[in-house]
Amino acid sequence: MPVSTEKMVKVFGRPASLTEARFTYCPGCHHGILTRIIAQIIDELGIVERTVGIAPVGCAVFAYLWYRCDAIQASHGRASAVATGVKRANPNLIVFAYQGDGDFASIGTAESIHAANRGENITVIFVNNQVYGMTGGEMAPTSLVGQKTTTTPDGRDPALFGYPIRFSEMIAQLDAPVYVTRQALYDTKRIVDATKAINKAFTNQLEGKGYSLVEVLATCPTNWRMKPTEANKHVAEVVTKVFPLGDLIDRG
Amino acid sequence: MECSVIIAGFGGQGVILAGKILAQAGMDHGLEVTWLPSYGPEMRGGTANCTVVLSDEPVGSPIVDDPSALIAMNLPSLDKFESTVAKGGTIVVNSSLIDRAVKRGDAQVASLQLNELAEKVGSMRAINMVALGAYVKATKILPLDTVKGAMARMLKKGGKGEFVTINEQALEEGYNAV
Amino acid sequence: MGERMLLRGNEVIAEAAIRAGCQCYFAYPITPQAELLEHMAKNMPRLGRTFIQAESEIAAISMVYGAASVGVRTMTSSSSPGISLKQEGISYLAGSNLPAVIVNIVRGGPGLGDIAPAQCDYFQATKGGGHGDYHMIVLAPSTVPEAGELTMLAFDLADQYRTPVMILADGMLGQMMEPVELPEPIDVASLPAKEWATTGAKGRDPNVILSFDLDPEVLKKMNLALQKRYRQIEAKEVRYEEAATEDADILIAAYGTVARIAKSVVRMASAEGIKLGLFRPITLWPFPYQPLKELADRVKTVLTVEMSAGQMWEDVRLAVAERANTPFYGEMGGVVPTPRRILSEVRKHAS
Amino acid sequence: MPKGMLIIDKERCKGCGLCIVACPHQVLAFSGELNRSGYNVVHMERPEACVGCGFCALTCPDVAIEVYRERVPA
Repeated sequence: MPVSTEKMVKVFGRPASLTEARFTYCPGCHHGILTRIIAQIIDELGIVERTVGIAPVGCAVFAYLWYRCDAIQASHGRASAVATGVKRANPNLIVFAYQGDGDFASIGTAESIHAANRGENITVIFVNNQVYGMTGGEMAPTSLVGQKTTTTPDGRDPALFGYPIRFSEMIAQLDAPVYVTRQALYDTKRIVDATKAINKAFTNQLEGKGYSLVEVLATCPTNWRMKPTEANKHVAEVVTKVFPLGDLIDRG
Repeated sequence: MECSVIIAGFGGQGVILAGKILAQAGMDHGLEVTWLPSYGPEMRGGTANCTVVLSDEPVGSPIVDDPSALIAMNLPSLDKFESTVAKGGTIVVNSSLIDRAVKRGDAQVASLQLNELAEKVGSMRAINMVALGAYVKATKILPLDTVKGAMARMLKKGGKGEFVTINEQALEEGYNAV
Repeated sequence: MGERMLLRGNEVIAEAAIRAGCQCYFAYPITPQAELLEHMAKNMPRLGRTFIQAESEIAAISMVYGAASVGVRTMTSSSSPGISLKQEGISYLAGSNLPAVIVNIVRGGPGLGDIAPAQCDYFQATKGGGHGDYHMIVLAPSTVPEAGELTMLAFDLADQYRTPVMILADGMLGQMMEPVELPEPIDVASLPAKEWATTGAKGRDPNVILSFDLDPEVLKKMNLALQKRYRQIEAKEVRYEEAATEDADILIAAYGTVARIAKSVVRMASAEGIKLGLFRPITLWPFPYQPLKELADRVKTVLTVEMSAGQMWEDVRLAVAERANTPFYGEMGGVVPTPRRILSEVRKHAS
Repeated sequence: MPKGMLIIDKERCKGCGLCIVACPHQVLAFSGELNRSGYNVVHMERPEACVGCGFCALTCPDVAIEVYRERVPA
């Protein structure tokens, strides 16, 4: 039954900017899709030789393993500050910080907001999956009301733990950022949209326009205790009600 | 030879700047110097003081147990530092604001109405230079011209060159009052 | 050497950093080091270099981490409570083999403490204030000119050993003014290239800056490499000063501001016929154990004087190891020991 | 419609099944074959239906799918 590819043309392959290393993410985890998208855009823009990626602490702690560009592993929450240091020290570099919700929107709150407020000419990818994946499924700043996590076993009670924080909306209140958007990856249309958004976020930096933030609603099938397909549905039907998709600001 | 002076007063009397000018003048004269301020909230409205040490060899301690001189611009300053002055030392007292006599019998005292002398020159802000002029005369520590030169350079560097003349007059006023 | 100028310790450290080629400076305001920040704010942008008043100490040290990764000379400065916040980043710098200079203008502690000069951060600086098995080189200037010289040296040592280096001074040294001849600026272009820096993977494999490996055996190797470098630093970089030690019966062991105050005490003691010498560590890490040990064989007493409850005293006793008496005199909370107070302590041990 | 073809890297596949759902032509299914990591890997159950749209590859979190498409004469 094997069909020969001789008469065929490759229309989709592994981005050149990805290494051969296998992702350490769980089955169905959106981190993998996002990692591939970023590598693809680094390819498309031809910037792998001048890109520096900042890896966070969390499930994406190994992010430096996936890309064929230089990389720095930052301490928890400080990726935007580290990115600031890199970009200011060498403005020719294309710098992206890849941060989870705990990293970006909890422990790194100050670093995240102030890098945006200074309008640092960097690209920040903010992965919002409403849970702390690496440490075992604890509550994230973005966990939904009622969401069961290992630290909210009866569901997140706003009276005790507050509400899911819409961090991108906070960033969008600032004067400096150029582009703030919320995207998702639960179907191919959203993946295509997210790819365009991330392309824009990198292009803004290449053109010296300033700070771009792409929040990506992602799944955590393992800690949500859902099948990957159910997790996608959950994002589409539940999570997007709390975190609406679309551009929050686009001053590019 | 090692001389030290504590210049003390309240914030706004320019004691920190007076000390800087003295230290600069000492350096210009070829001496080793240290200038040590009180700092922080003290400088913002409360009392302020600085210690200047002038020496012909490298200065060890920038803090002194028994300064060879004190310039007391107000009463709390005299109360705080009078007892520390070395035997035979010099105390310049601003009698405009200090209504008591110096208790020490073993010090050389120059009691001057510094506020009135500053007003005579035409600027209360120059009170620190009046005091410094008096101190220079009482101790003969440096030539007055060296102090004037240091003052002029420091003010010009700080973008306040227009006040050089009035401060020269203030230095002279204090100098001549002793 | 240039013109002799009257400058504050804080200004001299800042200016020396500029002349050492510091390309990026990040800090958060705190007394008593504000003049350092202000000097950088004024001068770095004029030179086309980076100054950022960061949102916090943690952000500042993280920015240092980023700039150091790119291979430029970079610095942050603070005072005690701020340095506590920087410990996360300092540990990361050490673990990631990154050169950087950190200035601590120490004030009274613990907690909020006060803003007066103190030496209570000796443990934190020399014993590893952050997490993990690491050291940083700690340089303790005693005068304003030396603060400048050691700041220049700090950048060189940081680059040479790929390690964070701390300038440990105190509020008095930061605030006081002394005549200084500032060193000539170095030629940054002449510095050796940093092949490991994340400058873009052009024509080479990617460089990665990290302090992380989940495999204990690999992380052990990373640690062993660090330890090997620390042994080299201990062998080559010990610095100290002796004064009047030739025929001394008593030695004061003191560093920084206290050591310069002690120099006055040496003169005062000599006038009383007390044979007093001074041993001043310039590198607090690596601590000059060996030279102090040798001196301890020749004196009866090594009196440690510190503005702390006896932090360096522990290292002094390790070095002296029962060869001599090791009394201690310390002040805390920002109280500065005056020459007379130190002299009265010396007299207790002179008879 | 052009004919498509997929090359699935079995060892990268974690059997999450997102590609199965993403495929508009029901080409993919679990094969029942376990890879070295123990995942039930996806294969082309109906290869003849593949048009090389690439939706599966876009969705694959492990970049395990290469997509080929028949050359359409210009």
